[in-house]
Amino acid sequence: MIPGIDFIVPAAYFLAAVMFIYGLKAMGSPVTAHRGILFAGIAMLIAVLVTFVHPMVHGNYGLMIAAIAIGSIAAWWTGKRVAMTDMPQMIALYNGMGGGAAAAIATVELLKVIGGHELDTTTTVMAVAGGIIGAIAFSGSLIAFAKLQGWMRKTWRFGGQQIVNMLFFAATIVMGVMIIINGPDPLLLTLFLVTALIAGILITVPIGGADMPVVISLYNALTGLAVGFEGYVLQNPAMMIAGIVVGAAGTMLTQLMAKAMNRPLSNVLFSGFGKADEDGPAGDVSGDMKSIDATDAAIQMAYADKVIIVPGYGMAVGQAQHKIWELTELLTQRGVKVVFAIHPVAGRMPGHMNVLLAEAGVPYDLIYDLEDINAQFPTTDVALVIGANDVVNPAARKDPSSPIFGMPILDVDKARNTIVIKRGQGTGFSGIENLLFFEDNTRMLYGDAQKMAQALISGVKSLD
Amino acid sequence: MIPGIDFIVPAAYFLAAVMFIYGLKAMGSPVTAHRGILFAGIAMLIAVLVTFVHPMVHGNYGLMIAAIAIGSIAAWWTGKRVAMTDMPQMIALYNGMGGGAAAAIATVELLKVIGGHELDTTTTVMAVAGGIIGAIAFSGSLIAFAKLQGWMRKTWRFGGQQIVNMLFFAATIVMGVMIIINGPDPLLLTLFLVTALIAGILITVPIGGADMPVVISLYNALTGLAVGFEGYVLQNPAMMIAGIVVGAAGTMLTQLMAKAMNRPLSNVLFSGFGKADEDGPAGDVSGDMKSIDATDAAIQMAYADKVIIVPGYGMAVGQAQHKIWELTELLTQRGVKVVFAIHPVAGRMPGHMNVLLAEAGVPYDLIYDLEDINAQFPTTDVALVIGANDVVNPAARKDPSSPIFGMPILDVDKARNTIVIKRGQGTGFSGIENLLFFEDNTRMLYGDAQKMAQALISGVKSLD
Amino acid sequence: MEGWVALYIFMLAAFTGIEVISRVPAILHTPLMSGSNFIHGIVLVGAMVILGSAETGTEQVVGFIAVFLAAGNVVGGYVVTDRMLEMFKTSGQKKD
Amino acid sequence: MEGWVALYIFMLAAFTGIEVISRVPAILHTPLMSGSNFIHGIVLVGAMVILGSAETGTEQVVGFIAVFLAAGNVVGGYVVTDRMLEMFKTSGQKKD
Amino acid sequence: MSLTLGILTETAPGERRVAIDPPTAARLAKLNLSIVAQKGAGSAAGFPDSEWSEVKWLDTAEQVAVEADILACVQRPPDDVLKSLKSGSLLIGSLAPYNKFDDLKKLAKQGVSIVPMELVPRISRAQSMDVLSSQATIAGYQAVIIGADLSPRLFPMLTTAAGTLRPAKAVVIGAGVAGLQAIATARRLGCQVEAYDIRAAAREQVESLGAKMIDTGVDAETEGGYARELTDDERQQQADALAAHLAKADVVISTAAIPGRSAPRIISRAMVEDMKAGSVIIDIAAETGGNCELTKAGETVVINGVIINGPLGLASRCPLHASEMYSKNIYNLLGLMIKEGELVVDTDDDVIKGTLLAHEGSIVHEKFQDQ
Amino acid sequence: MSLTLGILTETAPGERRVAIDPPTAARLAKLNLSIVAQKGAGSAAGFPDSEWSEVKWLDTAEQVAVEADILACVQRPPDDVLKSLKSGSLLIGSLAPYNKFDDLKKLAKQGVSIVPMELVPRISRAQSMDVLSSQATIAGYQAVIIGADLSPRLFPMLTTAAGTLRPAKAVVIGAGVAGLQAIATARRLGCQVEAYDIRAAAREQVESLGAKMIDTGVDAETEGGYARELTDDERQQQADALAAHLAKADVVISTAAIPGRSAPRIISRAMVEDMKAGSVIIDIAAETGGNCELTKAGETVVINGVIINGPLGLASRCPLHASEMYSKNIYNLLGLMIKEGELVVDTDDDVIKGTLLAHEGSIVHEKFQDQ
Ligand SMILES: NC(=O)c1ccc[n+]([C@@H]2O[C@H](COP(=O)([O-])OP(=O)(O)OC[C@H]3O[C@@H](n4cnc5c(N)ncnc54)[C@H](OP(=O)(O)O)[C@@H]3O)[C@@H](O)[C@H]2O)c1
Ligand SMILES: NC(=O)c1ccc[n+]([C@@H]2O[C@H](COP(=O)([O-])OP(=O)(O)OC[C@H]3O[C@@H](n4cnc5c(N)ncnc54)[C@H](OP(=O)(O)O)[C@@H]3O)[C@@H](O)[C@H]2O)c1
Ligand SMILES: NC(=O)c1ccc[n+]([C@@H]2O[C@H](COP(=O)([O-])OP(=O)(O)OC[C@H]3O[C@@H](n4cnc5c(N)ncnc54)[C@H](O)[C@@H]3O)[C@@H](O)[C@H]2O)c1
Ligand SMILES: NC(=O)c1ccc[n+]([C@@H]2O[C@H](COP(=O)([O-])OP(=O)(O)OC[C@H]3O[C@@H](n4cnc5c(N)ncnc54)[C@H](O)[C@@H]3O)[C@@H](O)[C@H]2O)c1
Repeated sequence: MIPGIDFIVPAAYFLAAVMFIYGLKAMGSPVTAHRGILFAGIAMLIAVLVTFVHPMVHGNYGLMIAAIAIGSIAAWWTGKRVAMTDMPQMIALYNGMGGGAAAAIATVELLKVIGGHELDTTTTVMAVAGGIIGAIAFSGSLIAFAKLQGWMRKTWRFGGQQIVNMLFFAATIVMGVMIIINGPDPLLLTLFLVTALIAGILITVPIGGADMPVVISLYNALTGLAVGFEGYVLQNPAMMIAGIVVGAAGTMLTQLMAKAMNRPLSNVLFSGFGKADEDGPAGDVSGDMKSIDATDAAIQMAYADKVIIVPGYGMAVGQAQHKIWELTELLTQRGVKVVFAIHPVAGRMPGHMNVLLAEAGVPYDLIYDLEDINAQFPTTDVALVIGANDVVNPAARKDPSSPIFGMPILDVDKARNTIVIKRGQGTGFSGIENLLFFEDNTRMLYGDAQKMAQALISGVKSLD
Repeated sequence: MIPGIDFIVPAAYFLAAVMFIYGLKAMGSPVTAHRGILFAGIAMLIAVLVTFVHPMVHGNYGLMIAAIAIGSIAAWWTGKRVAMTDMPQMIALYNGMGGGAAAAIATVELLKVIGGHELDTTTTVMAVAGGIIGAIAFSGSLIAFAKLQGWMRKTWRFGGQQIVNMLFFAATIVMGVMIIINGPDPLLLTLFLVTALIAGILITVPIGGADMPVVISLYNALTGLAVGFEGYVLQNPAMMIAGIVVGAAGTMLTQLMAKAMNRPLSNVLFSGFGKADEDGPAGDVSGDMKSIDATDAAIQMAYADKVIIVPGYGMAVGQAQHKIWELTELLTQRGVKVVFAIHPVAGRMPGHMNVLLAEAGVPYDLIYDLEDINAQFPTTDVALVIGANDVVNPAARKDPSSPIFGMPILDVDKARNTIVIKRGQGTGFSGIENLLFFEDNTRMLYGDAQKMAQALISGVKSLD
Repeated sequence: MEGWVALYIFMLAAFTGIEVISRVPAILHTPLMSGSNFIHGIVLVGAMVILGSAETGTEQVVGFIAVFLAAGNVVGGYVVTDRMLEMFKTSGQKKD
Repeated sequence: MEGWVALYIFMLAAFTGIEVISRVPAILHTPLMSGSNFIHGIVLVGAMVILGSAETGTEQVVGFIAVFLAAGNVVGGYVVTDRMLEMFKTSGQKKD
Repeated sequence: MSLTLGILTETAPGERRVAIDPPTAARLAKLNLSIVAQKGAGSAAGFPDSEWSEVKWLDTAEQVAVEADILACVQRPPDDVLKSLKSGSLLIGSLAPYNKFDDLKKLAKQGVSIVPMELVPRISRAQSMDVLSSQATIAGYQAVIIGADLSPRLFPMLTTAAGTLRPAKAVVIGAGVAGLQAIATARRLGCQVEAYDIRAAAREQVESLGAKMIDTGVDAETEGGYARELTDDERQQQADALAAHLAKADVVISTAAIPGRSAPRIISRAMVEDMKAGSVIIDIAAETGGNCELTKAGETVVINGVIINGPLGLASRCPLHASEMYSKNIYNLLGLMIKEGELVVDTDDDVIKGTLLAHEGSIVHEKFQDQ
Repeated sequence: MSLTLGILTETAPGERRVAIDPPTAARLAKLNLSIVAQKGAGSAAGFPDSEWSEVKWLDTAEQVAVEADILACVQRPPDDVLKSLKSGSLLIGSLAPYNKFDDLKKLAKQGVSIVPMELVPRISRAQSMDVLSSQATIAGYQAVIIGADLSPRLFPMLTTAAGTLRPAKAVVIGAGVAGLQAIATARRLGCQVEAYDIRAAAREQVESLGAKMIDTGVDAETEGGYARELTDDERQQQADALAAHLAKADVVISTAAIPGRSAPRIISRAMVEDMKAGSVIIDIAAETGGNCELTKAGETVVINGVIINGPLGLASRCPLHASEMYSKNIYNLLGLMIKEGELVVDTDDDVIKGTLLAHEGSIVHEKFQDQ
């Protein structure tokens, strides 16, 4: 028996849902990530194609194809063209579009009610909730996009801003409840949508650029939720599942991201106004120290071709030599070329680093002198500086007034990326500030040398 | 508004389903495992209590309570009394009961059809499928129980056994399909159930005791499936979800267990007849070498109070000293007391082990001599022997004909558990067989010393 | 509930089951088997419904058996699992 | 589909989403955000249904907007994610 | 009457060890032996007479020999002393059985049971009695220390503000007990170590210490773990391969030996001439003739800037630890032969059978019977 | 006309180093300097005359001094040689400025610029010129090697069939450059190392080498990283705490020093008497009087079984590496003062200001101006 439309359509949706979940799962590991998006892409194609023969679709094909074409081409064009560094705002933009679509679906469903169609309460609740959430995600994402794109430099702030935001948000809810209880009318529906949109704008405007990635992630989760709810409205389980999976995953992700920034989510959203711009990791005042967490540092090294490790007195103090060697072995197993660069005066006695590296069992042929290694830094992906300070201070090259001016140093600042492990703001033996720490391509990994080395090990291991 | 029964019952089921999932998840880690069963227990209580007020329940309360009481008390009594080593057969027994219950539900539903009640096709399919699976799980589990309990010593085998099994299985399926297409009649139904039961028996009878745990796990998964299907029949989502979650988790588990035994599942079920009893890890011929995998070994050490590490020449050959020290540090951090015992002639030169342990940075105060440590083995949870052989051979104490008789050895055989890392069946310097490897409490961890040490490290780390 | 929806629920539940169980150390295999054995004891709920709605004698008898068996599954599963996991309880607490 | 069933589906989907995303290294946060952004592009299917079943002009207009927006979500999300994950493709392959 | 054990003051030049150290003497006394010792027996090893307990002190070696049922020594005592041994007594120590065998034969005729510790079989059970092992351990360590002292360079790699000192390259020839210990010690000090041996099994052992094996393609292991003598061809092949490594070496420790024979000549004059000025050769085999053609036993010679040292009595440079180990070896072997205060020589025991040279008036050891 | 650099053959007893080694001479020649050297200047260090290139060989030190614009030496040359130096020339080396200062004053009047390498300030930038550091590195290492050689025991722990040898306990006194290197070397050899210093900052440094710090509760660090002299009370407190640790030590390496003063007395006779027989003290500070009361510079004495060695010229025992490092130090310092083949003494430069003792006929160094 040839399966009919009423089998093919749900079966295709079912398949798509499974593939979405699998794809998302695959995206959670660097090794399978690319396969993941491919899978999800195929799932989407299947779902979209089958929708053309969906029993409820019975016209407007031209419009449909036109809308798809316009949207796709615009998105394709912008998405391909944009610089890698501008990705976050593009995600915001596309996400906003998704939220908008969900809100639009809600609108149509509620319009249908106005037009006399009957909806049960649960469905109405879902439609309204999806509508609010979608609208907020829509306008909020667009603001996020505008800010990151540089179209909106200022972060408007005024006294009582939070109260105003709350009022708008409450008003949206109240109108939503009214729609559910009394049924929608055109004015109420319009007002409802407009208020939701304004709420999205108001919430986003005061948030600083540094916190934007977290906010975008939140809106992403919200869009997912909205899509899930509208999926219920349309009795489309694929939408429900994909939407809610994204909603949950996105919420989780938002929290992880906030945690990676060392800030609670609530702080990002409500109280962190203003501060974020100044000291957030994404602030771009040149000359900031930018910190990194061990997982990211580990991944940077794991996917590097070449890493140079520069040990200093801090490695000795932290007795991190064994862990560092373990890390080296791990990286080497992954095919990364790792060598050690010893500065002549690293540590507190001549040969201090040699003693420690020998203790850890580092073979001599991985250990390089300053003269032999300096030329290699420009072609090095990551220079990992462990508790070294004076011996990597570019002031020796750049600042004639520095007490160490003229001393040969290890040119780690010339590496593509530099990661510096140290406990805090302590200076080295010379007691002077280190220009390296403020370089654009330097990231500070704060913590005890041994603990951080362990964290890097765990990080690299987690990639298998 | 006070929520009515039609809210409370589904809400309670929903809660139970969530708690089941959470509980099962918690059981997947040693740290939270106990919490997991507690959680699942509470969920079960909720679900059972609420069922008394289920809208479809409208009588037979006395019978119900009696049945629950009898079943519970019997299970409680046997479950509490049984020795820890007999647990697997008890699981088989209780699992079989679950499968029987599912089959009984299917029977009643199909009886109702005979009684004139209408069922749609999907529901009938589910009922039949659940019935078959439940019945097979029931009879199969009981056989597994009987075999493990020692009530059924022989493993009946005859030529063409597999074909007969297949025939029975096929007959069950055919009758199932007939029931679906033509509707059940009393004879067909009875035949159907009896054939399914016999199929379960026939499949299980030839499987050896060593493979039983895998088989029990499989029947467990099947019962889950059956319960899930009957859940659909009864339109009870809690049953559906709990059943299918267990079905999926159980299938996964079965595969993991087969993998841990280094045998494909199909081998266990179909072709491995007979062989399993002789060389399987659970075979109880005293004098077998019993292997262990690194994860289990790691857990044994991680949850030990005291571990003594006995290095030998193999540690040197594998250059495993650094990894071993890393493992030691990890265990120590977890609160395990770990020390090293060096035999005077371990290795191939006097002081061989000292040199290596010093290289790895093992502090002297963790290193014990033979005279100082031998008294400690009986109070040691795990003795980890790494590439040592002659120096831990109890033949030196027990076998006057042995060329090493009279040599003092490290009494690792007196430890509660002994894990021996070596690559294969290689003898030591003396070229003689080692009685230690055949002791009851000895487990062989086959592999290169360094690789296995790494695997143990990973194993211990995965517990955090 | 229509079939497709059931399929979705089955799929999601299966996914959840697999995710939940992957990366489990071998030493937990047996306790987990026992724990999931307990969980499918939820069949008791179905058995109770069957018995509670039984009308004919046969239904009552089979329903009674179903409840009896299911109750055994539940209680036995719990007791055995609990006993096996006792060992982890103490160890886990020791660790802190 | 009745509400309870939807709730079950939502619950299981949420569980799946959370399980799938936990233990993800920080460097994948952005690509994953982008990837999940793409996945909720499934809203396009809903938008198409709306437009395809639109009867009034307003419905057509709003439906058109919905499809346009959703298509942008889908294609933009895919392109951006794919570009971000390119880097892992090569690295991942390098490893073998 | 209880057995009497005698301890001599060693008289060989440079010998600082003592056969039994005070703790071992005390343990023997607990086995109901009476101990007599020559005055000052332990002083050179770091055990002044005041540190001993339960010992009867005698003035001369002869007096000790006369009283002793068991006479323990490090090296073979002078003939006068041996002459004083009574029939039925037992002499135990490093008696160099391959050397001046006739003297030992005479002693055997005297009715003295002779137990040359060198003959202890090299099986796992007897390792605790193996003086060759225990003393070679010290020799291997000490050779590296001497090498470090004589070398004009530092051994470890040091990266300093005044330049990077490259790690010394060490070559260890002969990876027996002494050689392995030398490898380990040199590695501790930061050398890059290569080793060389003719036994194939040595490779794994060398690598188990983290050093590299020099491959020359010659294998000459005999049963029992000792090496056999090489053919001329093999010797040439060996020499060529080695020469290349020696030319790069900063320190060479040579330990190659064939039991009962003079040491194999491995390093020729030509090889030395190819070596770097300032490199050092410590030739432990000096005692049996040296592995290096230019070695002068007991001296340090400098040839073409290469410093060649042929130490004698290396173990005596660590007399305290050497005596400690030596005593334990003797104690463990005696333990096999003393049962409840009586000397019981069980010739069925593999270890005793392999070690006992003479008993009850005649040579009983298989290997020596027809000599 | 190009500058001429002179290299002397060292005449101090036991001195085997040379101020400039052949590679450095070659590098200097590339800077357009002509090199004159006394015949045999490098032989003791392992650089026979044949290994040098572009050097003009002269017979006597005086001849070299007469020709030299820059005279490089290891130790202060004899007066005759100094007398031959021409006005405007520069003398560089370890000139012991605190010692017989009048002679240097005379030399300054002669118009010779005096650059005592000991005065190089201890800042990061100048570390490559710091001979105290470079030579102390060698001394610290060598002291442990001597200790190992003299000790009647093995340093590492060895579990053997003939008993377990316990690891040696080492105590290092003074955790400066030499002390730290001694710690590192002793640890390499397997000692259990404790260290002691009065500077509080030393604790972290000691621990950064994996050793333990002995705590006596006395802190006496002055600015610049050197130590000040102690009060009597402090000395007593120190002594009591130390004594306990010394009593358990098998080897003691003492390196405590106060620049320009005689070495602090830290180990008293009483402390030595409490030590174990067979323990060893290597007193690097012997050169400036010794940290131990019983040290005899240049000799090994045994007191109550304790072996006390007061080595002189430790760096000369590794003359090859010592000269290599010494040359680099001189080269780096000269590098600051030679601009395009001309001697340019920029007294604004911190390093030069801190090092230059005399220039253009007068003492210019702050610290020495009023002496
Ligand atoms: N200490 C000394 O001075 C000295 C000197 C000479 C001889 N001996 C003798 O050597 C023996 C020492 O005893 P022992 O217990 O240390 O060693 P052993 O008895 O020689 O046993 C070593 C064991 O390690 C295993 N092994 C080898 N390489 C391995 C690797 N890479 N990974 C894992 N396992 C590996 C081997 O089994 P697989 O092949 O199955 O892996 C072998 O059974 C004694 O008999 C002693 O008398 C000692
Ligand atoms: N080699 C010699 O012979 C010798 C002798 C004497 C002096 N020096 C001088 O010492 C300096 C050596 O340079 P260097 O770069 O090796 O060291 P450094 O400049 O002294 O810097 C060491 C850095 O390590 C960090 N650190 C300390 N403990 C740590 C721990 N446990 N974990 C992580 N980081 C830790 C400190 O920062 P936080 O406090 O923020 O963690 C500090 O900034 C030079 O100036 C040199 O001239 C050398
Ligand atoms: N089982 C035991 O109890 C035990 C105890 C001690 C030693 N042994 C074994 O006996 C072996 C020999 O021990 P040893 O140190 O007393 O031997 P040894 O002192 O007789 O010889 C030292 C080494 O020199 C090597 N050698 C000989 N001729 C050579 C040549 N021409 N070129 C290069 N190398 C040459 C030998 O192979 C040996 O490894 C050891 O490797 C050990 O495995 C066993
Ligand atoms: N920045 C640089 O370039 C540089 C270079 C070399 C040394 N330094 C610093 O200078 C310090 C001293 O170096 P040094 O080795 O030449 O010193 P030193 O030779 O003058 O003294 C050796 C050690 O003895 C200690 N000491 C003095 N009196 C003592 C007493 N009574 N008891 C115990 N210890 C006593 C000193 O504190 C010092 O650590 C070093 O620790 C180092 O940090 C810095």
